[in-house]
Amino acid sequence: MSALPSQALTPALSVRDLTTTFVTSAGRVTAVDNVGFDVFPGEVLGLVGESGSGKSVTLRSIMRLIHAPGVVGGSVLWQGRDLVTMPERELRRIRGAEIAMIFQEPMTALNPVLPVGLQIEENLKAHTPLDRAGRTKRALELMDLVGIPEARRRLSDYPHQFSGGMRQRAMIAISLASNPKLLLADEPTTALDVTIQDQILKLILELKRELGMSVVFVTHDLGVVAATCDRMAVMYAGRIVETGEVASVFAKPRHAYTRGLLGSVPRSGAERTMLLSIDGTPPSLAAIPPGCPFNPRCSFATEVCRTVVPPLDEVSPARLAACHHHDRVAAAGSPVA
Amino acid sequence: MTVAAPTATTTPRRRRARLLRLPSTLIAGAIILLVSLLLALFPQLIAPYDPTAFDYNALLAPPSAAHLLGSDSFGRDVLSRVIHAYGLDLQIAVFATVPAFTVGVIVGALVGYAGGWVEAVFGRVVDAVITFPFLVLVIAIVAVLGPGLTNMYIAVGVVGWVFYARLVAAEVKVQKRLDYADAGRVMGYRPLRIIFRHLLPNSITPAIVYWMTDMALAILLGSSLGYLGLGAQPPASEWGVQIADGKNFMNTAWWISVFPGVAIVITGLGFSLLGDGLAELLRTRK
Amino acid sequence: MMIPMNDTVISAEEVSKQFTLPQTMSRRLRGAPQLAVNALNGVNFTLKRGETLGIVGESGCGKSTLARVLVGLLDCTEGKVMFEGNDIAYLRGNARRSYNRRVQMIFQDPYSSLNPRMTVRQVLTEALHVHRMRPRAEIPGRIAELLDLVRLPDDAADRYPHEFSGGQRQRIGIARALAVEPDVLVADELVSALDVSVQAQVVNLLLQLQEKLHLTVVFVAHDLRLVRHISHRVAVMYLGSILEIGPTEALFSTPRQPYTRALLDAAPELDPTHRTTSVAARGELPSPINLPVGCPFNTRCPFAFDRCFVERPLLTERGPMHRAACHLTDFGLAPAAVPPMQTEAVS
Amino acid sequence: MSLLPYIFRRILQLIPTLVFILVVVFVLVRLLPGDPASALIGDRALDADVQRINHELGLDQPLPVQFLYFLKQVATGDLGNSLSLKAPVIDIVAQRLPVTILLTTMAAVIALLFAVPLAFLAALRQDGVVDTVIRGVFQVGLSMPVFYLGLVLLTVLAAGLHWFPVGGYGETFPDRVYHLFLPALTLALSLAAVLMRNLRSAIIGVLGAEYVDFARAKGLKSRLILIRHVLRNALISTVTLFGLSVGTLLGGAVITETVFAVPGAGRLMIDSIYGRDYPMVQGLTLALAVLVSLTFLLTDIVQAWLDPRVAR
Amino acid sequence: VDRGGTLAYGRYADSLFLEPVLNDGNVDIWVLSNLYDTLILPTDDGQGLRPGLATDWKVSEDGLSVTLTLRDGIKFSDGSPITVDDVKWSLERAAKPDNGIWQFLVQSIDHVETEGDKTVVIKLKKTDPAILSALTVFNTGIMPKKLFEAAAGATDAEKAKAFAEHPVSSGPFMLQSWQKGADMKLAKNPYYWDKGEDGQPLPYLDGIDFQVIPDDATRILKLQSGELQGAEFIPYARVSELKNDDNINMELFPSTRVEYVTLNVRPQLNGKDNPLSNEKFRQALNYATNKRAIIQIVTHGVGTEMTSFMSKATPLHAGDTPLYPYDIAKAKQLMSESGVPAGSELTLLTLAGNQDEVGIATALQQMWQALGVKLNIQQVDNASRTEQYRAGTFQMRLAAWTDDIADPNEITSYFAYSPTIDAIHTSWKNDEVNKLFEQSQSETDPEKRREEYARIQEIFNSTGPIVPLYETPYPVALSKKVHDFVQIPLGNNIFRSTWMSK
Ligand SMILES: Nc1ncnc2c1ncn2[C@@H]1O[C@H](COP(=O)(O)OP(=O)(O)OP(=O)(O)O)[C@@H](O)[C@H]1O
Ligand SMILES: Nc1ncnc2c1ncn2[C@@H]1O[C@H](COP(=O)(O)OP(=O)(O)OP(=O)(O)O)[C@@H](O)[C@H]1O
Ligand SMILES: [Mg+2]
Ligand SMILES: [Mg+2]
Ligand code: NI
Repeated sequence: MSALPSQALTPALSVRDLTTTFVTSAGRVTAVDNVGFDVFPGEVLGLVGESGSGKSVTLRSIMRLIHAPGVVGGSVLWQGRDLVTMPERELRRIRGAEIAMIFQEPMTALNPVLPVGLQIEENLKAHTPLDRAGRTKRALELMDLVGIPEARRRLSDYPHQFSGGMRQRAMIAISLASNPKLLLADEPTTALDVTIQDQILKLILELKRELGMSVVFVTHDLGVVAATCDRMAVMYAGRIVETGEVASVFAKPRHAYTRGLLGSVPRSGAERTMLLSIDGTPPSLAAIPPGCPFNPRCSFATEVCRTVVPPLDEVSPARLAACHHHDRVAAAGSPVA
Repeated sequence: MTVAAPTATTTPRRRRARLLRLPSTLIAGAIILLVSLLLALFPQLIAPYDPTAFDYNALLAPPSAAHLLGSDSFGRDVLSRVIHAYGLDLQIAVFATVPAFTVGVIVGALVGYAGGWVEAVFGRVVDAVITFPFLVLVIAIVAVLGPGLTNMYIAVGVVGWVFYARLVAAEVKVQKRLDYADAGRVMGYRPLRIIFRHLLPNSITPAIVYWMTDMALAILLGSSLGYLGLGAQPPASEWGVQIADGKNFMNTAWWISVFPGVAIVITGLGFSLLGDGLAELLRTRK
Repeated sequence: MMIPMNDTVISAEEVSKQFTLPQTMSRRLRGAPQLAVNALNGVNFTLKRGETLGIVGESGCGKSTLARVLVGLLDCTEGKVMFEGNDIAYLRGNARRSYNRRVQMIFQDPYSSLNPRMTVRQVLTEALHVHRMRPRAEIPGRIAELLDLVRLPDDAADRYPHEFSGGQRQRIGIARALAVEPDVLVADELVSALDVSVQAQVVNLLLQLQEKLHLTVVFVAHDLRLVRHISHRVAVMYLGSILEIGPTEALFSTPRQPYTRALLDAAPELDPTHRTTSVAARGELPSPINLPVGCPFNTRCPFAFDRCFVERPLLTERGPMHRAACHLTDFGLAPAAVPPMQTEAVS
Repeated sequence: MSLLPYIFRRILQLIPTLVFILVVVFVLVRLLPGDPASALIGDRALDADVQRINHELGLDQPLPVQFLYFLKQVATGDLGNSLSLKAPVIDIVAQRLPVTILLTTMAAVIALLFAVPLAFLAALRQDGVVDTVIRGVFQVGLSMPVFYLGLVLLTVLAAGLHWFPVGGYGETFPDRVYHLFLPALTLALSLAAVLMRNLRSAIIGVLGAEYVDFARAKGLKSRLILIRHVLRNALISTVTLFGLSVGTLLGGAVITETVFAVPGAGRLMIDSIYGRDYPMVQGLTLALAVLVSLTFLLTDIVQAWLDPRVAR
Repeated sequence: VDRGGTLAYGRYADSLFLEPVLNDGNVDIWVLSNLYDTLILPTDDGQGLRPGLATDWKVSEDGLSVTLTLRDGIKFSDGSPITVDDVKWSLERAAKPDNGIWQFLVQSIDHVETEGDKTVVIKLKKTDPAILSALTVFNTGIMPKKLFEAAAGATDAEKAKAFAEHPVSSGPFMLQSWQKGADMKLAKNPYYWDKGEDGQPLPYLDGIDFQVIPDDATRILKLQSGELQGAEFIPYARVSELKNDDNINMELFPSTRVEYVTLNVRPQLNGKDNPLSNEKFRQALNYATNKRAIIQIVTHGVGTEMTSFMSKATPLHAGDTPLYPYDIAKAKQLMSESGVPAGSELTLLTLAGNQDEVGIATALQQMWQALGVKLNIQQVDNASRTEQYRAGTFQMRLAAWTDDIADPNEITSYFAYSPTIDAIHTSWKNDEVNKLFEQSQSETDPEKRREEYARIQEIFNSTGPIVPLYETPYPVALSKKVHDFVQIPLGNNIFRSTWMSK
């Protein structure tokens, strides 16, 4: 079950059967269910889905940042080595150095009691042979790179003295400190204003180009996907339900959920009309309906959807979808086209 | 974006399931305190002897079949005294804290809501009270009013309300900035209604959790005052007084002080467990 | 869709709001003046019965403050808010309560806007009871009606907020506001906290209710697409001022203010084929404590010229009901006449 | 970022607090039944003796006059003479207070030395056996009356095993530290329990914070994360609690000092209350209040240092 | 034997003011005799006299003057000689009215004359049979006049305070250092006159280290661990335990200490009728009190029953059978004769935190229940108790007494002679007793005086305002190494010839 595009390249990151479960008071829940995808060098993969669909857990599972009662299964191959089973010491050399991560909320992801400069240098100290002076110099470069003015003064400032956009830039600077090859960005712009989001998105793309990184970009904003990603994967209730080139998915969604998502977004020319909303709410992880998890909310659902879990299959070149009725969905057309 | 809460339908089965999901600390604490309460309410059903009856033939008798936990220097049965002390010690736990709790919560809610100079004045009062060693102040007040439990309650109340008020005021201050408080104001509700009907129920949790600890502390305070002769008066049995009674017999008749000590520890444990459990419960409910 | 734009319900006249910050000891010793956040700086608009006014702007530009001033949660420092011809600052007693009833607010955060310790029924009963909307006996019936109105299941009444999803909570909030049968609804970021699919449900509900109940709505949001979808008219705010206000269509198709245009450019389109690498607006919002002199946008505006740094532009007519505050009165008119937006990539 | 204005403001706030305390204490001690003379002489006092002594002490003056006189004294840095010890209050306070300061400081240090590592251990093994044992032991410690705990420690560690002297106070500084270890330990246990509990939940909270995950995502070593990222943040609330506990600690010193025969200010306070030694009670209260306030100030400064968001 | 060394002695409370005349209580009195010698010293049984700074003394025929001869070569601790001037000044200071609360013990002294440099003559206002005993009492200790008067301060009280900071003493020890409330170190007085049995100069000890350890248990632990060589006020409960300790001598020194309940006999108290004014009722209470049981429970057998209100160690004590032996039938009968209704409530004041008093009170509560009397216990601190006591508003209180002088006059004056303090503030009054006491105060015939005291005791014991409980010795625990320490019945700790074996 993989989302393999028909590309000859070897993937930089290859996720297979990634399954993460938690023990909660309601019992064992599967937050990420058999997820598999590849990320190719220099590519931006968008991961979209509603809140709680497992996007963040997926990223955290890749970085092995799942807390104790959580269990991660499957494999995450990074340049041939499996991060899931790697010893902690080795993993530490990859984290922050080869694979970096940006968190959703810069306010909570930056340590409030340490100066921003120190939080950048920490990374350099862990992964580069630079001495103190060298680290400061590199920190200044990074601050410049991400567009924080007056970098020298700002190094000794604390996160609360930064504005939201600046914090996010600082976080990007920390993540990029050791020139990672893969950037896992978990909704890096959700907390930001449009103009700042615009700046940050462009910054990431720019940096990606310059540094030749691959990026996994988690977002729930389809506009952002449209503006930044090469390929996308749509998640629902812990599973990937559809993947493909961004343009082709937008043009012809093959899963009812993808279609519904696209339709929920207001678009120009249709002001003050009813939106194409998806009824109901996403299922609780503790009570995922049998069959296709989306079936209770799906207007295409039939009997089979209520009993058989649809596999994620290649439905057209470089497109995978987990829907019994992907043909009917495709035929219904894209709400944004 | 925030995580959407799963839709829940409340059926009786779910309710029962939820009861089973109560924190284990809460259940353990509740069981301990329930048993304590039974002992407090019906001591005579369990205690083998009259707790004040002297037995000149069994002065300082070690634990035996006749006196399961031994007897004290008056020949009184330690077990009976420990059991009969439940009533008084639970009373201390409750009476010493309830006035402080009530006053503190009300004042705290008002202060937290009012803010401004009211809060500044209150801040100074808090400073003054916490600056003064608590025990010393209680001792001084008891010395003014005369020893005895009632006066101890007053003394603890006079000092103790501040801690509750502080907790509640801080929490109300947080809560009043939340949208539901504004919603109340937009609906045109009067401030008192907003404070006591809306804000307080949501701000009282830390005070309740602290209350549990405080009740355990009150028992200890009662015993410290008992040690100083300022607490429960004879012949009433009270654990602290019993421990003080047994102080001179630590080497020769350890049972006089050890068993009331065990009772204090267990009851204290009950309160803390209940407090921890409540904290956990109320936290997860949020 | 015709908007009945006959009478003005509510209007803001030169509304300003300052939040004084607590004076620090060092400043007091230096004799420095007390600092204040200038959250609103002379806001003017009128709102007609039955219309929806959208208010957009970036975080911190004063949208929520404006909403709160409108419903009377905050008093404005200068200017006034007029409701049916009365300055609300002078309303007292019953008149004040009646104002509170008729102008209702729905809140952004579905988690904090409902008292977690009250069931839906308690919340609604309280509203109905305090304002004596119905005799006691009729209250249960009315609650059922309200729940039906916002399309919540019947058994919702006896559940606590935490048992609902975010979208459902927002609907409870709407039901609470509707319980007192208001004329005006002020919705502050009503759906920002919700998922796209759920957002659509709530937006649809709001549209339906407005039609059905002839509500006047102030819809505050930072999401341009949403505001555009829902509003008859839109006001664009920046640093506590309205920089442009006009009918939705006109404003979005021909923005007459550089900031409006930057906002539009920055919002990503749902079209993967349409990509730019240029940045729509440089820099960040200046601090509302030290407002720029002149045009508030001058620190980020690529078209700013001398005058923008000394004189504050006023809102002036740009079309039917369309007004903008910019010294470049021709901005946005003929694309050729105006220099293309200077764009630059970050690096 | 300078802390000076912040400290200055805190010191200004201290003044009304002290005045308030002084008034309360002044009134309170005079509300106590009995007078210094009868407390001093006891049962054999003759009326004439009592009157004579009260007159000598100026206690036959109206209360406001006495209070003004007291204020004047305080303003000139004189706290009067102790009625029972027949010596200047200042001298006695100067003799006794350092003992209590040493005792409570040691108790605080011991409490921290217990609380911090054990809180870590408990938090990292949340709900495990280690956690349960640690919490259980502290619970027992917390539920033991101080005087009893003190006696048990004395009997076992001092008289039994001869590891420590049985109470008292030494001559040289190391000797004093040695003498005060057991009383400090007694005093420390309940504080340690409170701090441990608080710190444990703070650490559990911080361990779940996103910035800790972010630190791990940077590939930092676990120990560095625990010390630099977790401990510091977790300590913030604990430091506040610690400051608030100082008053309780001093209160506990009353009994500890009695049991361990430590000549400190706590015991003196109680003796003075019982002896109706008004000037002594007032002087001690003032000294203790200043001491506690300074501790608050110190904890506030530590907190401001730990948490840059505090000092605006 | 080598007899040096410093003895560490644990006290329950510290002295407050080490000044013979102006001190206030036992904590001072009981150690003062180590610092200031008196002209005459008490014998170890507290009843006899032996030479002190004076080698002999004579009371004149008319009983109005006492002539004493000073010992040769006596010196203060600074080496200066003790002169007749010092003696004259010291005695007159002690006798000056309003100077200190102990003046009444020597109030018969009119003035002191000196003859030559060895002889002093004390002139009395009236005959005083207790004058020689008074000259053994702490407040007649001899102090250096010059140094005292040179001390800073204007009044006697101020000078006393200043002098007491750096005292120069005439007794076997001198003050070396004093941390008030913590410890007090005495050093041997190198100029002390007395010699021991072995002809060596006294004191044997190089010094005494009085450590204040208020907690009984801690004091004992410290003794057991060898950090102390002596500890006073051992709780009775631990006496037998310590008797079995191989390293410890558990001493029970005879004392004048009596424990009793004081009964306020005023007919009205706080606006209510006071049943204690009824003599039969008081007797009923007395018979209902099982003293033996109390001795067993509270003193663990250490105490003995009282045969008079004054202890057996008090001179002129009379009585050989225990007062009011337990007899509940008689008690009930007296109760019904008294007409006091069953269910009457009485309130007993006890000292907060005093285990013995609580024990007694609890026992009384039980015992009097048999009479239908309900006893309320009210624990108060010392000052409050004294206030109620002096105001006469208390109903009953527990109290203990020790003599300060080896004469019955002090206790009788306080207990029975109503003009002093209203018979321990009970308002009990007996004209015959008053008259007898006044007579006895100047009675020079010892036999007649004995008879007067016998009669006073008879009256007071049968109708008096107390419930006598028990008399107890002073329980002092000493390390086996300590020899020749005594505490005399008056409570004074005598370290004069104490020595420690290595
Ligand atoms: N530690 C945990 N224990 C139990 N459940 C967890 C835990 N962490 C996450 N989950 C659950 O896993 C699911 C997926 O969460 P995740 O954070 O990945 O969602 P998301 O797609 O990132 O949502 P959002 O857009 O809100 O960030 C959620 O239902 C969440 O409740
Ligand atoms: N009570 C207050 N005290 C001080 N400053 C305040 C207060 N409320 C708001 N402000 C400030 O006023 C300015 C406007 O705030 P407001 O909440 O109205 O912005 P907003 O446009 O609603 O932003 P957002 O999109 O983040 O909700 C901000 O700078 C804010 O920090
Ligand atoms: Mg997420
Ligand atoms: Mg807002
Ligand atoms: Ni229409």
